Amino acid sequence: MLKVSTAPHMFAKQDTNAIMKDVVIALLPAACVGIFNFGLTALITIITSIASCVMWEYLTVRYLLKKPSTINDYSAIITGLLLAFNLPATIPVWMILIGSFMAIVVGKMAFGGLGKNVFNPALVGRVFLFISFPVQMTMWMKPNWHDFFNRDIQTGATTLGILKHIDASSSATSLTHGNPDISQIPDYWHMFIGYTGGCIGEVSALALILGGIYLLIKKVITWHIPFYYLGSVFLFSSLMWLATQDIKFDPITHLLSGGLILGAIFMATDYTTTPMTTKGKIIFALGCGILTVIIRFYGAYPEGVSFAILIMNAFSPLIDKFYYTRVYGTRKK
Amino acid sequence: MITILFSNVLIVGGIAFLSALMLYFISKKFSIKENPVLDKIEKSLPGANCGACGKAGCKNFALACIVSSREEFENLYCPVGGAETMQKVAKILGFKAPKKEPQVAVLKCNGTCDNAPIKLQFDKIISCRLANQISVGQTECPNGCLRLGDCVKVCKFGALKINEKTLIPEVDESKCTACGACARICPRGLFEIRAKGEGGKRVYVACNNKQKGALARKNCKAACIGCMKCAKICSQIQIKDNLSYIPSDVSAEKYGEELVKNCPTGAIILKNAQSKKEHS
Amino acid sequence: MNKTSYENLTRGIFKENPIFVMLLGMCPTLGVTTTALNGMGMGLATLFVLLMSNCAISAVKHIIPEKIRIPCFILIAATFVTVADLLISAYFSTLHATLGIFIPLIVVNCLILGRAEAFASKNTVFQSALDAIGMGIGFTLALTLLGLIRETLGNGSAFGWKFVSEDAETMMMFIMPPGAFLALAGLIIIINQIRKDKK
Amino acid sequence: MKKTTSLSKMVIVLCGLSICSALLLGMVYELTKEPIKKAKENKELEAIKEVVYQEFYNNPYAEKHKIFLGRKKGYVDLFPARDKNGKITSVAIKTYSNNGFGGRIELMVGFLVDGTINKYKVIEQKETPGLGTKITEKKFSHQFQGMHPERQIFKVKQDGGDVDAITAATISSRAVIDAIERGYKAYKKLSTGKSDE
Amino acid sequence: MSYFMIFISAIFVNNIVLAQFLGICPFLGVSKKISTAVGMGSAVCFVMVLSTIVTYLIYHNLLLPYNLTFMNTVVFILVIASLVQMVEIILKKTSPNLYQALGIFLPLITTNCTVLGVALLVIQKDYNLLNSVFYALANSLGFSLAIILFAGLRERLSFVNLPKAVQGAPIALITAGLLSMAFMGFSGIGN
Amino acid sequence: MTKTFSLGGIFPKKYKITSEIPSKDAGLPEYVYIPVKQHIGTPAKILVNKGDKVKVGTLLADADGVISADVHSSVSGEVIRIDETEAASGYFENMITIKVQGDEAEDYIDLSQTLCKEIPETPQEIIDKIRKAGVVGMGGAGYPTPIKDTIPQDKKIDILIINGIECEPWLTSDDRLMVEKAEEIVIGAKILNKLFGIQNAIIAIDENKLKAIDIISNITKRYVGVNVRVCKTKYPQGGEKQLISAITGREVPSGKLPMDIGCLVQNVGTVFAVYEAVMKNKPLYERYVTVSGDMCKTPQTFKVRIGTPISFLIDQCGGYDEKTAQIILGGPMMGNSIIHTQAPITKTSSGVLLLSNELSKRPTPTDCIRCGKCVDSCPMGLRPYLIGIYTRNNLLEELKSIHAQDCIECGCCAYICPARIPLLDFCKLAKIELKNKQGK
Ligand SMILES: Cc1cc2nc3c(=O)[nH]c(=O)nc-3n(C[C@H](O)[C@H](O)[C@H](O)COP(=O)(O)O)c2cc1C
Ligand SMILES: Cc1cc2nc3c(=O)[nH]c(=O)nc-3n(C[C@H](O)[C@H](O)[C@H](O)COP(=O)(O)O)c2cc1C
Ligand SMILES: Cc1cc2nc3c(=O)[nH]c(=O)nc-3n(C[C@H](O)[C@H](O)[C@H](O)COP(=O)(O)O)c2cc1C
Ligand SMILES: Cc1cc2nc3c(=O)[nH]c(=O)nc-3n(C[C@H](O)[C@H](O)[C@H](O)CO)c2cc1C
Ligand code: SF4
Ligand code: SF4
Ligand code: SF4
Ligand code: SF4
Ligand code: FES
Repeated sequence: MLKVSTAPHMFAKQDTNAIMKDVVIALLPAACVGIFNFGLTALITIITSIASCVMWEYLTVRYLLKKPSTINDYSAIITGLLLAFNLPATIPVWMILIGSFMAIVVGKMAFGGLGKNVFNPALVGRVFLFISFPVQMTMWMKPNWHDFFNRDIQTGATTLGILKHIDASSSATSLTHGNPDISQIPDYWHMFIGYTGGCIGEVSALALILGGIYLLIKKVITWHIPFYYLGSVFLFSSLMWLATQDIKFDPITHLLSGGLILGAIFMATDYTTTPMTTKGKIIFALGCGILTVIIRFYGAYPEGVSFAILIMNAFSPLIDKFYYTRVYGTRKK
Repeated sequence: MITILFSNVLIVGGIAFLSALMLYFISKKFSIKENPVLDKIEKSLPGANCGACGKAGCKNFALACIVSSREEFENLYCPVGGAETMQKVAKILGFKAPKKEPQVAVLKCNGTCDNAPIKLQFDKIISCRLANQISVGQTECPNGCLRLGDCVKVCKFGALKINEKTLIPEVDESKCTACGACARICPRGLFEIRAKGEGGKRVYVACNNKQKGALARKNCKAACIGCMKCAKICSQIQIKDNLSYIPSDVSAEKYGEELVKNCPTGAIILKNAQSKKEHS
Repeated sequence: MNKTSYENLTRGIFKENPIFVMLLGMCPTLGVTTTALNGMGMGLATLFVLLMSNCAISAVKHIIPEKIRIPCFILIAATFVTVADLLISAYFSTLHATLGIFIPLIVVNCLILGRAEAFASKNTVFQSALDAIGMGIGFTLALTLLGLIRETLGNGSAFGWKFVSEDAETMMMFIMPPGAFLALAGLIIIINQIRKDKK
Repeated sequence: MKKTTSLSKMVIVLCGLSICSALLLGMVYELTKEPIKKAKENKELEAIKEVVYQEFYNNPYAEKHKIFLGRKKGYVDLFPARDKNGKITSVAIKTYSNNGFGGRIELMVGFLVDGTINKYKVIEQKETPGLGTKITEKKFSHQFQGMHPERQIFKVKQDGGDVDAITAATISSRAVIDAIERGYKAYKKLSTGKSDE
Repeated sequence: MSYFMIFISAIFVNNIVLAQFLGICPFLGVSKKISTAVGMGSAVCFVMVLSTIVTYLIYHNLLLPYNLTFMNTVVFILVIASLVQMVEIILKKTSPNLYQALGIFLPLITTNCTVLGVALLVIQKDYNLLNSVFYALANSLGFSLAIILFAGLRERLSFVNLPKAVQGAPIALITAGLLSMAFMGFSGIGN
Repeated sequence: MTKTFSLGGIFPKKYKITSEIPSKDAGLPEYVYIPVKQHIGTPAKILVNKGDKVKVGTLLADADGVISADVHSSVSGEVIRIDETEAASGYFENMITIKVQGDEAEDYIDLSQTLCKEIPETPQEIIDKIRKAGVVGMGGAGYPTPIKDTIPQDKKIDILIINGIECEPWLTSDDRLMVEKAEEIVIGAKILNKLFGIQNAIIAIDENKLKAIDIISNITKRYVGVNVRVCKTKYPQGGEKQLISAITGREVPSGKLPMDIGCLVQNVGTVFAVYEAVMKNKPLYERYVTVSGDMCKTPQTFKVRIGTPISFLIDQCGGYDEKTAQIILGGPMMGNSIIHTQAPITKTSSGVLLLSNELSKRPTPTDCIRCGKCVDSCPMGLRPYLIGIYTRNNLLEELKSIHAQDCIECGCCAYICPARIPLLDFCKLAKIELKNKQGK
């Protein structure tokens, strides 16, 4: 019996699952650096986070929505992985459970699941934890490449935390008077390879960029969002730096520190919560960049990437509505 | 105490006085004639905004009612609200309500799973309208139901559903408002909005196949083959393009049973042969 | 008590609860419910204003011209709000400090005007009073419940009694603005679920 | 709806209602004026009572001093507490800082005669609940008892001082220190005899 | 405080809807479509600035000199209610389209806490007239921003089939909560 | 520089396995079925009767109405039936069935292989000859060429684009035609140049047809006013609007025709038919057809008489078995599945594909993940995901505001969508609904 179907009769290989799998693969290098840096605690955090995200998704889909399970589309795994990447390794397990509940149940499933949510689920989870438990969420483990099972947790400030602190105490004089804190800022190379304190997944620019290149090659993401996001942060902090000559505006430090690269490559590119068209994506990325700089320099929080992306998530529907690709044949004369 | 009370009364009273004055003058100056009748008519309409009346939404229908003359009003009809609603509207306007028999949608196809077996495999086609463009359909009847339920999706009143056994849509008489949306969307024009008939009893040809008898029978056991037997029973019945049509004024009471008995294929259907209650 | 009176009294408590069902008066609901006691205080203040204004409005409803209906209703409500404001600041000054600007804002609480329009302007003084009491109790209960949830989750205490140790971690988000939205959403989901099961 | 409203009726009703309202409120106001004032006074008295060294036998409220701290720094209020003999045992100063996370913070600080801090009580603050509001908790406030703004380095540890800041609420902690310091300056100004009043 | 900071603070940091909880009813009620949200936002802008000016003048020229500050609420709301009604009547006549778009929500501006709230807040904050106008404008813009953003989000959600229990108010509240959470990122700006 | 259009486009796997295989004459079947409507417009009016003897080139049916085209016999033999006959879709269409007897052509046709380079005819004569030959657009739409090529007084064509792109996977009929009939096509272009009074014909060929590019560019060196442009291999480079923007940088405004901006696009097959019509008096009765697909045993491009049953071609390629899940008439992106293999090849059939289930299976749709790939791939700059949403919710006003009616139904969006949403179906539905609404 011959089949009848509508055109087209052939399809691209890449489907949703393949895309999600690629993202998981792209995240692995950064996960390895995180585990290498922070040891067993990081591994436990990552595993708990993924497992609990998948669990919450399964429970809501099966018992509340009463639909077939969706956990094998890998998106919950990405959310879990990215949530863990945004947590300090020392976080207690029960907090991860709460965070993943917020991410998956409130941030994603309440809106109808994959593709329907309006805010980035992993960031919803992270920000909820960050605001609820500021103390635990800002205890940064120092990297330790020698002892996988290191139990005595040494904590220290992150680069941005130090920069913020300089800001708060004696900003103008900090350079000349040799503020002790500045010596704690790791050098560029350490920041680039990831030998520094911070959240599990954000430390190594190198590993993240590798993942990003993989995604670009696989055509999972386009270059626009990472480029414009990083570019605008670099631009604005450079301008400030040139104007003030103040260490806290050092553009390269800003690029390499905090969750900026993680956010720009993996979180500001989340399909569901960002604009659809290239034009929209560029506006979105510029918005993220500006907000990140504003929050880092003027806000209460040392790091602004999560908030910037969440706020721009809220703008996405409007961007989608008003900025879209010009339709062929509508060029103005 | 007294001073406070005094100044209080004076100032607050003064402000109130001024507000009242200004409100009054502004409402005078900017007053517009409102049409309370419009409001009333709109309220008595069903508010489904389905467009079945031919106007864009209930509000526009109400507007049309208001500006209509007596004769024009005769032609306005809200099938959803039915005679009852029109009665109300007429009363508001002081007109006589147009009389219309209650109507219902009937499916002019009996290509059920038994009558018209599946001969072609559709691979995830989402709509009858598309299937109709590219192919004769699963049963290979070029005029019959495609079974993909565009009509079901378009019915705002939940009166249609695809019967799981027969695979063709089924009209729930109690819910159907005769809005005609299904008739408009079906690419094969399989719905007829038809008078419900006395006591709900109606007789019609449930087939739309215009092919010659043999060809028609090839794909569907219940196809109308244009054999003229029905036309012999009642002269109002006409056969065109190998297809019989029974006008709605052919009395189901009088001819119904006979027509059904004489149709060799079973293309003629008599709805509610027994009275409704027994049926259920 | 006859049936309509009973109906009028109880309607506001569950079936047409102003917050969970009708979503009226959201601002104080979200703004002051950081603790159960605040919620209750606000609820009672609103109950007082609602009761007085409902009675007053139904008493004078016949003499009020259509054009200035709303200004009149609101004027009456404002009067009783100010009474409440003055009384609270005289006799419950701590509560006054925490409720802050939300006390004068009772006047624009959609609940007050909503009931005035929907009920008091059409019914007798007695029935209006019953309606106000019912609605007020419903409002108070809802506010208290929401406050209790937020206080419990966010501060680890209930009605001011701390049941976890001073250092224990609590979800501070719940006493901050976003937590208010989320807690109310959760509560409404639960209530929807209960109502569905009941049906 | 068809009723056309006459001007006079509108005016009469609206004015009538507002006059009734004005009368009623005027009376309630008069009735509650005293209690409100008392309540406010009581609140400050309570605070004074809490922060001074010993029980007092005078009415500190009646001996309120306003101390001017320069154009930008504004006023603080000082309330002396005396023992049975009328000797000043300690003073309570109502001081403030504008550097709180949520803006202004008002404190009542008790100083011993030598300037040592006794206790403080937060009168008004708009800090973040659960974070900045910890300045009202004993865990933080107790450390100030016995401190002296000049003998200790009166800064949070992050700034190289002796005060343990509240975790994740350094700003609020700094604001408390700022407020206490302002009070202390006022006290010093007074005790060195340069009062304005 | 500079005018710029008044704006930043009122629109982003202490957004009147998302952080101060005023005007939640229209925020939830009139935000199903971007177009109506824009209409509501502009109506609020207009009414808020107008009523703040009027109430400010009344307060400083009548109530304060005669020691009648306890009458604030009564007088302000009376003035606001009358103003709104006048605006409504005028709008109905001059711009039926806008009137249609705002529909029943125009009278609801009266019961929109933001208007009375801002009128009371400028008194509490002891602003001068110009500052008050700026503050009112900034807050109404903050309101508009919040409601338009929210409407955008809800328009997207309107095409999603949600489970019954979260449909309607709950999902709107969750969205608002997450929006408010995102806006917490601005906290501290201006300190 | 290879040219291409700026918006969207996709790169599906080419599968051009028949491009190196010389075309073959399919020969004569026992019967041919010639539909009277092989073009857009009114069906042609039948002139013959049952029992009539016809020759190759005999006029069977006459253009009827403004938009219509003549239909000629492609074989010699006897008309044995004029009736509704099952077409490829399963519907019944009016066809003339001819029993083939011998292979005799009408006398007026010049069957010699000699090239005729001189163009003595006037523009009016050219048009008349094209009309008489029943030429219709062979790029897929089947719009009658004489009507398309009659330019109203107030309009002026300044560039003629000859579409040799053939961007659909598998198909190579235009490719083979260009390789085998290169000079004829160039002369055909000259004829059209003369018709429009211009010296500016551009033959657009895509990058991967190396041989065709090579041969034709060599020939065009000898002809003034005909040039070759190489375009990027990208789907749908062959779309009229895309080609125009690639070659000229102009855009056909929404709702307008190419001639409004001075362009005219003609398929190479059409141009070849024009050459034969004008120079050889030969009506359009045969065309190149590719039979291919992963289930086709010996893929091959054929020269086929119009009306030949599809099964006749398939049998020459080794037939098909039950593993063949789907047979497509046309390319895999825009073609339609067929159910009736006895149905004839028409003037617009460019290929027959036998596809396996693995290749042609419609994947199960899941939820849209808002990846934006459909937007990025749409050559018209539309937002297909939104067309899908609006269509599902029946929001016609909104559909209109996002230009859903401008969709060219290329299928890029449905091809690329990782969530496998049948976007093209929604686009087509949207267009149906918009048209219905307009009709009202
Ligand atoms: C929403 C929010 C509320 C905050 N509330 C306070 C507060 O009330 N008091 C405070 O000192 N810091 C508060 N902070 C934190 C400060 O902005 C700042 O990050 C912190 O005081 C300095 O960090 P540290 O105390 O960990 O060194 C808050 C931060 C945010 C984001
Ligand atoms: C309904 C319709 C009307 C057309 N009218 C004209 C016309 O008046 N003049 C003309 O030159 N081409 C006309 N065309 C031809 C189109 O411009 C186009 O070349 C033709 O549809 C072939 O397009 P395609 O093969 O992209 O599918 C018309 C096409 C259609 C479908
Ligand atoms: C998506 C799309 C792809 C097309 N691809 C081709 C193609 O590869 N080759 C071609 O000749 N025509 C193609 N066409 C048809 C052309 O748009 C155009 O109709 C044709 O070249 C006009 O020439 P004709 O009138 O001679 O057929 C395509 C049309 C569409 C809509
Ligand atoms: C490129 C890419 C980036 C993603 N980023 C995120 C992310 O930042 N957070 C997250 O929860 N899920 C992410 N996902 C997974 C998935 O899209 C997400 O869970 C959806 O938001 C759920 O609807 C990402 C997926 C892709 C393909
Ligand atoms: S009746 Fe018409 S619309 Fe309904 S399923 Fe059959 S073919 Fe489709
Ligand atoms: S069945 Fe048809 S006519 Fe009846 S209500 Fe549904 S759409 Fe309207
Ligand atoms: S089918 Fe239509 S919407 Fe889809 S890519 Fe092609 S032109 Fe765009
Ligand atoms: S390609 Fe598919 S999944 Fe991606 S945005 Fe378009 S419709 Fe959604
Ligand atoms: S209570 Fe604030 S707007 Fe309704």
